[in-house]
Amino acid sequence: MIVDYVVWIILLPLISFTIQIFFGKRLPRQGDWLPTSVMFVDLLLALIVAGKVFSAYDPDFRIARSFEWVVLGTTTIKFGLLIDNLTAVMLFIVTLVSSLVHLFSIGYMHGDPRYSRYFAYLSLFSFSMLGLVSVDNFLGIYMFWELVGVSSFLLIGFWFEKHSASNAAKKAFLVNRVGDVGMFIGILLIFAITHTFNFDEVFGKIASGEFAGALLTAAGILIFCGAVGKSAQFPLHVWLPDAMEGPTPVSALIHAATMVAAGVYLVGRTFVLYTETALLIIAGIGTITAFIAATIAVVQMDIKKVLAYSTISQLGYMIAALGVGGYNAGLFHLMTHAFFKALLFLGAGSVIHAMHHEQDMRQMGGLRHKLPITFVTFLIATMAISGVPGLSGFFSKDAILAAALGKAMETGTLYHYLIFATLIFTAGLTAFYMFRALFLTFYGTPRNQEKYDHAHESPSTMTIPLIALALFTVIGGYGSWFEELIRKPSLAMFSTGAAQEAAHAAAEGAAHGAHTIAMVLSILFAFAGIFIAALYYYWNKYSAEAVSEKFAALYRFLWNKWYFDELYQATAVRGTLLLSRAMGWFDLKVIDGIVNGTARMTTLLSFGSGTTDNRVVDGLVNWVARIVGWFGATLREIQTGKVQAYILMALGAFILLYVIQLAMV
Amino acid sequence: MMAVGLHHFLVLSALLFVLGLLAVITKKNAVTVLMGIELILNAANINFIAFSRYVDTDLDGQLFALFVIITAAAAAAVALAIVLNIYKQMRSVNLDEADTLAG
Amino acid sequence: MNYFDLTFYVFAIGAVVSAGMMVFSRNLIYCAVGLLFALASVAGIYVLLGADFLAATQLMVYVGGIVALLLFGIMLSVKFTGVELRTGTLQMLPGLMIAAGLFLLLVRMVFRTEWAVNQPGEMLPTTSTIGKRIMTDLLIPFEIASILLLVALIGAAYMARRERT
Amino acid sequence: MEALIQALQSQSAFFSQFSESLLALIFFVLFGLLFATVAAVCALVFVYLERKVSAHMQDRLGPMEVNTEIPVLKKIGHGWAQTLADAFKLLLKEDIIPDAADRRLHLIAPFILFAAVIAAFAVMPFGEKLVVSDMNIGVFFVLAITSFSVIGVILAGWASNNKWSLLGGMRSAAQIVSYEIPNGLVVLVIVMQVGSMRFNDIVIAQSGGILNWHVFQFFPLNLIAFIIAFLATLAEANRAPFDLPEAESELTAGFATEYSGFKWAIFYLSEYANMFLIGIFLSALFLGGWTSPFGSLFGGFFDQPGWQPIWIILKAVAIVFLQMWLRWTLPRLRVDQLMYTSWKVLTPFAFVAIFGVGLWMLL
Amino acid sequence: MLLHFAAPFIFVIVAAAFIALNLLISRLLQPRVPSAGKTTTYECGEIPIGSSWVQFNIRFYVITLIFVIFDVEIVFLLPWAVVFKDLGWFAFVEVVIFITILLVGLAYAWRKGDLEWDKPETGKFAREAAPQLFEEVGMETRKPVQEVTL
Repeated sequence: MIVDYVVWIILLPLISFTIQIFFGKRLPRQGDWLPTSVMFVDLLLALIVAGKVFSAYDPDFRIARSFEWVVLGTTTIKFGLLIDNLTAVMLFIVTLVSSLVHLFSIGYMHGDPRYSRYFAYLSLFSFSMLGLVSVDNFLGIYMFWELVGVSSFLLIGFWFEKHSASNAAKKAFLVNRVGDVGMFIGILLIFAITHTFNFDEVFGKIASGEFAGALLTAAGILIFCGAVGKSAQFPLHVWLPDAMEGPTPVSALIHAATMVAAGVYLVGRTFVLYTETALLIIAGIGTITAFIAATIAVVQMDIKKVLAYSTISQLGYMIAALGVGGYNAGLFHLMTHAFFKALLFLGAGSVIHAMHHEQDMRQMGGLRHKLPITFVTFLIATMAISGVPGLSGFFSKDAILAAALGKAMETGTLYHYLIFATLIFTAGLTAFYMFRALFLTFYGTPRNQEKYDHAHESPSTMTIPLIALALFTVIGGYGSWFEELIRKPSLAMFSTGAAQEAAHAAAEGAAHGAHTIAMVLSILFAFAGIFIAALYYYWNKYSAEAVSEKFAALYRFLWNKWYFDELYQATAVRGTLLLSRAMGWFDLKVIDGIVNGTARMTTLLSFGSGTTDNRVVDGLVNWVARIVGWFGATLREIQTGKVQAYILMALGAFILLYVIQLAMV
Repeated sequence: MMAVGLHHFLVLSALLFVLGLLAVITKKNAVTVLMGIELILNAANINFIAFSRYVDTDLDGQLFALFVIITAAAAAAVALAIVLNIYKQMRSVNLDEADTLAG
Repeated sequence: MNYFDLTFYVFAIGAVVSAGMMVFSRNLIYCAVGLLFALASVAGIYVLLGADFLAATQLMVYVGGIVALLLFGIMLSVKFTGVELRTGTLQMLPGLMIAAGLFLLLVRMVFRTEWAVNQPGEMLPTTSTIGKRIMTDLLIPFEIASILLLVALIGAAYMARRERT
Repeated sequence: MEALIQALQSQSAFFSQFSESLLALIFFVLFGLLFATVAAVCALVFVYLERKVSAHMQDRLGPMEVNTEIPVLKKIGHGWAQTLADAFKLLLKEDIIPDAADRRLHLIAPFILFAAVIAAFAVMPFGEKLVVSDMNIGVFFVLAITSFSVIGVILAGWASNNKWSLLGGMRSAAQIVSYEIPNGLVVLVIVMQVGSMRFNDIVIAQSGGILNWHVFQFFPLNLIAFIIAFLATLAEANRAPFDLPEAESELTAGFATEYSGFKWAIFYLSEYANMFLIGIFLSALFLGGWTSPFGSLFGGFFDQPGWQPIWIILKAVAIVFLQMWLRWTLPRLRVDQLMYTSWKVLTPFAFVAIFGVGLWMLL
Repeated sequence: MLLHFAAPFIFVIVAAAFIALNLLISRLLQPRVPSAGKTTTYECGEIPIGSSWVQFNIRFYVITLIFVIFDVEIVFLLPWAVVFKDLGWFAFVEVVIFITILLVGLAYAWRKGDLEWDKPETGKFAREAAPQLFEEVGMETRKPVQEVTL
């Protein structure tokens, strides 16, 4: 029953995508109503599913249904759906944000030459994302993982006439690929050991101790690689800011609320896979990401870039939360963040739309009079992300900080205390840069009078989503249902039933003591951040320029985003070139040099010895030299660019390997 | 000489496969390379059908072979179109000259 | 040696000799003729294996279709100047070595593997079974095949047409 | 054929000492020779017929002079020995192979053409028992084996190294392949109705008189199918009005330009054998094959097995006559009209026939 | 079943032998007096220029290509036609889908003009190549001449 609903939830966007991509242009209004209405139907269905799932009010609620997909000899690969509380929440988030973004896009993308295709892509993305959160196995999640990657690629590069957009799309795709390769190897590793892709079966194998040790850690870290790529974690975070080249609603949907959170979801879904060691790495990566991104966001002038770095930073928070064992906190933040970050992006989109596609905050200012609805909703979201008490962001961020502190107190290691300190400092930074953006955009005097004069409040298709999201931002954090329903999975859950009860009692406990301290500190830092931002940008007591000049080196460092792009350009991109050049040089100088040197030395030596000796040794050496020379020449010849030569070599290598294998057996 | 059985067909298939392969790796002309590929596909089909007769008695092998033939037809059509395009671009269909992509 | 074996050897030798003609001939049309006879002999082999429908398919699609296509392809891609219907060979020696090596490996594999050979039964007409299987188990491949053919048709026609414009 | 052999074996001690396979082999060789000869004789008769038919249609007499001096036969007159004389002439004529031609392929091409036609005769039903090989995929086999003729034509055209030949060969090949599609599609229509590709099954499904013939079933769908099949096979045989490949006024003799002597004769042998083949093929598919048009009328007298070959040959000859009639009635099509007819008229209508018959059968 | 297929195979051999025999007889009977004029490529008496192995119009290829695709389609449909009576509606719908998809290809080729050969342009010479002639005789130029169709 519920499964049928979920199947429809997933399939409907696929159907609308198919119709839209082929016939979209022919439909009335270029077919925008079709994916939009489909998404609202999806939202309705997701609400029904959530209602059915939550009415059970059981943390262990789960429905899994699968069918045999591929039968390979003795191994059967199953494919199916897994619906539990987490899935229900994710379905709700995705359909909510997606439907609102669809609605928003009707206004925002109005008049675009590829209007219909845009909606087709949005549908494709929705399909992939909904599939991603509902499948019950690694292979399925990988497939949908790649599908969201593709739709993200298509949407980032939607305005591919812009060179920066097409480059950004390529960058996003390639950087993600780095993580995905790791993830794929991880999946293969898991399959090689457990012979199954199914989550429950894999976890069962882990619970029973069949799959443990260094390999398990390795598998966990490899899977996490995928999350690093997709959730833009350090060191693969560089693609997300560039991805802002896509249309702003896309940034809201894909690059803020849903797809980038897929990494977090992945870690959450496969949580039992991660050993303590793996979790340490995860926590570290998350914290580093949160901090780095926040520092960069402080100096950005492009409103979308600020939000992008803020997204990275918040994703870092979630990952860090999962890493320190704050499973519930991390996923809770995922949900609240989806609301307020989508709101922020759509708000930014509304501003950008009003400013005629101006994204630079130095050109804005004073817009609160012109865009009242946008301003209010943006303010709510900013307060939420900054951790102002009473809003959803406060609850979730607070839970994360509490989890971090709790973990630190539990283990007592410096490492974990450092994580907590960094996170709480970053919370202050977050408040600072978000309010900086708010003040620069909406307060003060208009810095570009002409654009200011032309600015106007967006149409209702754009403001309604803002209001709806603002509502969820306010109320999203209340109630303890999330904490009670989404419970940290433990290994015991996947072993036999008897052990289950015991496991429940052990979970969650230490965090409570830390809660109060964390809360006080977090409020303190949040208001400090807001206050400082107000000092600089609202009351203008101090000049930001002066500070940036004073700390010019630091400013440049941050302005250049810690030089990550340059670093990668210098290492990864140029490294490949350098490596090949080095190999060429090695071939030319060292090998030839050795050969020449050997030959010369031997000739000298052989001159010293008599003629008989001379001939033998010389002959031998020449032979060696010729062999080596031939080898070098042959190796150089290999790269002919001729397909047939490659086939020949591949076959030769194949035969060689086969013979070697035969010899070994 | 033993009565003709599965092994005979498999060896024949191996022989045709190798000959097709030889055409693929030694011929300069792209069309002949394509012919080699067709021969390779036929060798595979002999295997399929031989297994379908001698090992697995239902018709799975034959159905596989049927789909292989269909795919081969589609592939040949497209490949030849590509070859004709290459010819148009380079005035030659010799594969050893079509190495523009080599660095 | 019964008729079955004799026929097998006739077709097998026919196939291999024609294939050899295809590989070693330098004239493109001769290559095509070699391929033609090789394919026809393979059709004979199919008959010996009880695949009547496939044998006819082989003749119809390969001989009537693909070989004709190849012949047209050859004639459309020869140079205007002079008789350029010859094709050179490259890396013949290593090619032969690799091919021989691969052949030995394959033969070794053929004879080393313990095939679960069943006694072949009587040869029955296959067409109706094939039809039923295509319409039931293999429905999706069947429909996808039509899309494949469509794509091949459009793609190849498009590419071939570019010459005209 | 097995039935015949088994009957012989059980009846006669002489035959029973040989194995069935050997007997079959011998029979096949004999029948092969028979059909090859029949093809030759067919060609002779049809050439004569064509000359006479065309002449009378054009209000002239045609060959009248060549008769023999043999007393009885001399009485027949009407130049009956003309084609015989022509045959001897061709046998005695010098076989000129142009210097520029590719000698081997020049030789192979007529072989391919002729062998394909003769092989197709193996599955043609001349009677319920009188069919050399009652193959269960008979119709499909005919479609498949006749596709060899494309290759033969291309090779003949190419091997001659003559511009007329090559152009004629290419045109002919394009024409044959174009018309093979509607032909194959209408074969589908019949196979759908019968549920078998065996010729005898198809013929038996039409037994019981002229009204049961396929051409009158599912009116008018099968009639359309028959017309499509007739036109398509006509074009595949390169007969007028589809004789562009050898249009004398444009391409001299098409792919056969550089052929002379007996090799040239083989092409004509193949063409007339092919016409006869088409006659039998179409009558088996649409006109009741070897069944009599009278069904059980006349007390089933005409339904006796002895009549079967006579009926089918009569029908085939009627179709051949129709082909000749068209040749001397219609002007030659233009090449663009040729393609138009095949792809834009016959093929769509063939699809219509398939869909229509399918729906009709299901409803 | 093998016997069924043996027949056409033997027929092929017999037919080949028949031709070979006749060719041999013809060879024995015929005169052989080759001469340079006789063995020249025939071009209506002109001396042939260049090889005839020249390039051809791509349309031949496109037509053959479309043929191959539909040939394959027929091959696919034959087994269906054989079992059509047993399977009924379901199979019919499948095949309708199958054919429709391929008809899209045919329609595409149709639309794009792949199925068309060069049409002779009747009156083109009169209209375009010789306007002066028209002027000389005082006729209106550019006036389409009545197309002569057969």
